[in-house]
Amino acid sequence: LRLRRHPERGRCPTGMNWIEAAQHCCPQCPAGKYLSKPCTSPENGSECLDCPAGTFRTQPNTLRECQACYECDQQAFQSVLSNCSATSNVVCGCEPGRFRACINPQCSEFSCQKCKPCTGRLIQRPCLEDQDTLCDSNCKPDFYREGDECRPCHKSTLDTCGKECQQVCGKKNNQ
Amino acid sequence: LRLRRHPERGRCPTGMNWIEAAQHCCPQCPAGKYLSKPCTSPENGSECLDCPAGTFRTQPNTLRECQACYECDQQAFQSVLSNCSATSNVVCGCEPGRFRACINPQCSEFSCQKCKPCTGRLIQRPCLEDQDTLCDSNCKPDFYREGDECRPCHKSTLDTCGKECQQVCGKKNNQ
Amino acid sequence: HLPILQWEDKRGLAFTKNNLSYSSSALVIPISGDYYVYAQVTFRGPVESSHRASSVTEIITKVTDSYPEPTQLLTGTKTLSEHSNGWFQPIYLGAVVSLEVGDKLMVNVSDIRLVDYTKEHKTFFGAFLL
Amino acid sequence: HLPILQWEDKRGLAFTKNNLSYSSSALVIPISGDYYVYAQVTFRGPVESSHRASSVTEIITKVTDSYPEPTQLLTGTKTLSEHSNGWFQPIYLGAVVSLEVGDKLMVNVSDIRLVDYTKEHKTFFGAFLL
Amino acid sequence: HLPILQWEDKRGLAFTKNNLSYSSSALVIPISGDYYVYAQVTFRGPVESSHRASSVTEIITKVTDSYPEPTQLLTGTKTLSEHSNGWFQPIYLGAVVSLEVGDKLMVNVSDIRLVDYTKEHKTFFGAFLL
Repeated sequence: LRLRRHPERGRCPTGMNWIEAAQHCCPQCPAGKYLSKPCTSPENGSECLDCPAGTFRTQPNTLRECQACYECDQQAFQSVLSNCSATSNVVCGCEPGRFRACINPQCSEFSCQKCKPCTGRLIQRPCLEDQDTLCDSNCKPDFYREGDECRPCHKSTLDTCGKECQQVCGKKNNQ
Repeated sequence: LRLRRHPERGRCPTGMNWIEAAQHCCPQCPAGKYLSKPCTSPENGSECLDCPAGTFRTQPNTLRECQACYECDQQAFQSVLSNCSATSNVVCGCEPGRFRACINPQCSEFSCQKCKPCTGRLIQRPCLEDQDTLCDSNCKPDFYREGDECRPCHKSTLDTCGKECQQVCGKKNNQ
Repeated sequence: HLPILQWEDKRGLAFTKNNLSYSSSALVIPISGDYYVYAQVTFRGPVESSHRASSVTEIITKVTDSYPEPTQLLTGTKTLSEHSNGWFQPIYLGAVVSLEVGDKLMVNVSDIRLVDYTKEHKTFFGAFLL
Repeated sequence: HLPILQWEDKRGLAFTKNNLSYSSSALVIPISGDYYVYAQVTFRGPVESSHRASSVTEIITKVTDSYPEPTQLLTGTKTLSEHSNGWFQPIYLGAVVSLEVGDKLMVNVSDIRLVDYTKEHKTFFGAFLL
Repeated sequence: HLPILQWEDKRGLAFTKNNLSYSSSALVIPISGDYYVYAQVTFRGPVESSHRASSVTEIITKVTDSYPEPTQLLTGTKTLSEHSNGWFQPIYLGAVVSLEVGDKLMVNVSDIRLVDYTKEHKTFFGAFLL
């Protein structure tokens, strides 16, 4: 049996981390701070400083620096949902009228695409944060289909417009 | 007032550069040459050698080597407009019958595209160094339009060819 | 000249040591010698104001008192294929170059609006003495 | 978290020295200091089971006793243009990072099925102390 | 074997030192040890004579007296999407390899006509002892 004078690396009581340089465990600094000077011995405290502006730590730690905040991609129409604080990274969303189109499976990279306007159609489901508007498949009353677009009926063009338009817009007039 | 025995780094009279290794200013070597040995003191001259073949310097300098000449991209139909000299880099253009299609905004990277032949059309503006030929939108006399091409009229095929060709080519015969 | 990128040199993963210092967008060389210089720029688009970019370019340049013009040390140029929605394109460059004390190293890009500056581990720049 | 790549550390071109050791998918740092860390992953597809991958990502992460979450050190993200038949896409990352003894370095990827693990010279990972 | 690239070793940014020498297309290793070896090749096209290249490949190989065949140390392979007019594709490779005195390092490419040899800062090759 070999009495272990010091716990080996990594065997620290909860709330404490092994400090290699000091060869003993030290209390963790709380979230929002970083370890500026390790404790002189496990019994007394570690010297912790606040994360400088633009950096953060979400967890208790014995790290020598804080993580740099991400930035929202203004040029790609992202907006700040919540600012970076000492204990949390920035959270980015999309500007109004746009939704998040994920580029990677975890959606940590996304572009802000314009929501479909559904001109001439009823809106089945409005544009959500991460989903485009869902338009009704057929056209609203007084709109006729042309390709995959819905066009408003115009009295002036009634006689010259195509078959589809005649059918939809014409009927209304001679009732 | 502190008498400056040596000008600090970077404060050399015009025509001279600070030489860190020698800790004093030295005269610049003229364009087309490079500094092989710095002056022993600001008063006497620097030792300058000609840029070896295939290298150049366009400006007076105290650099220890000359810049390697670029090469024209023969395989991509570039041609040499002016050769590399001791004082100027090579200048590349396109072989006859081709024009410069820029790949980046500064056009330092470009590919040599074939000039449009404008078969069957009048040439509005000939092919320039950096612009394709501009063809007239309608066909020359004795040519009829098919899609966006102009085809010559042939007596032999006159009766079998399409409406457009009949119109253009037919008229000429029965006048 | 092409736009020059600015860098964070203190916060997060960034640091400078052995008096290799950073000032006004450039790494300043403290001692003459051979350095391994590297940089990665992640480009992303499309971005509204920018016309349809057909290529992106990253260049590591050297500015020195001994020559009035910057020298291009390393260049990465990539053409972009058509992308309706978002695209990403990282370019990494690295090589050994001989530098003199006082030389300044900078990173130029073809279009600064296409640079993804949002995360420090996607776009970075550094050098070390051999 | 993203899947972690496993590596061969003895056979072929692989080796570890100066007690930089490899265990359970991670390079373990023996002495605190500045390291040049690098990795290349060659991605390839399409692969049957994987849906139409629209992008690939490689991340070098650090795990440390001093923090409960991994830190992303270097990231390479590339969108893929439509490829009916086979495609290849290498991503190389490399930079200097300050590491403490005991820190663990790992490589994460967006989709492990898209990694070309067939040849040791196409996908590799390493670090050296400056 | 794939065509071998030839390199300029004296003029412009090129240099060799610590008797790491260059002869007949190869870097010759003067002392056994671990080297960080790197190379970037910028490919460009289309080029008339070449059929429609569907991919480009760069390989750093080692030739040694102790083995009759070259060993592939590092490989970068990239498929090309359709490009009517000009395209550019840089491939960077770099890693630590153990080399013996007398070993020769070379760079092979899939199609030498697609290599952009026009500017020294676009295509380069080097190594340094750790």
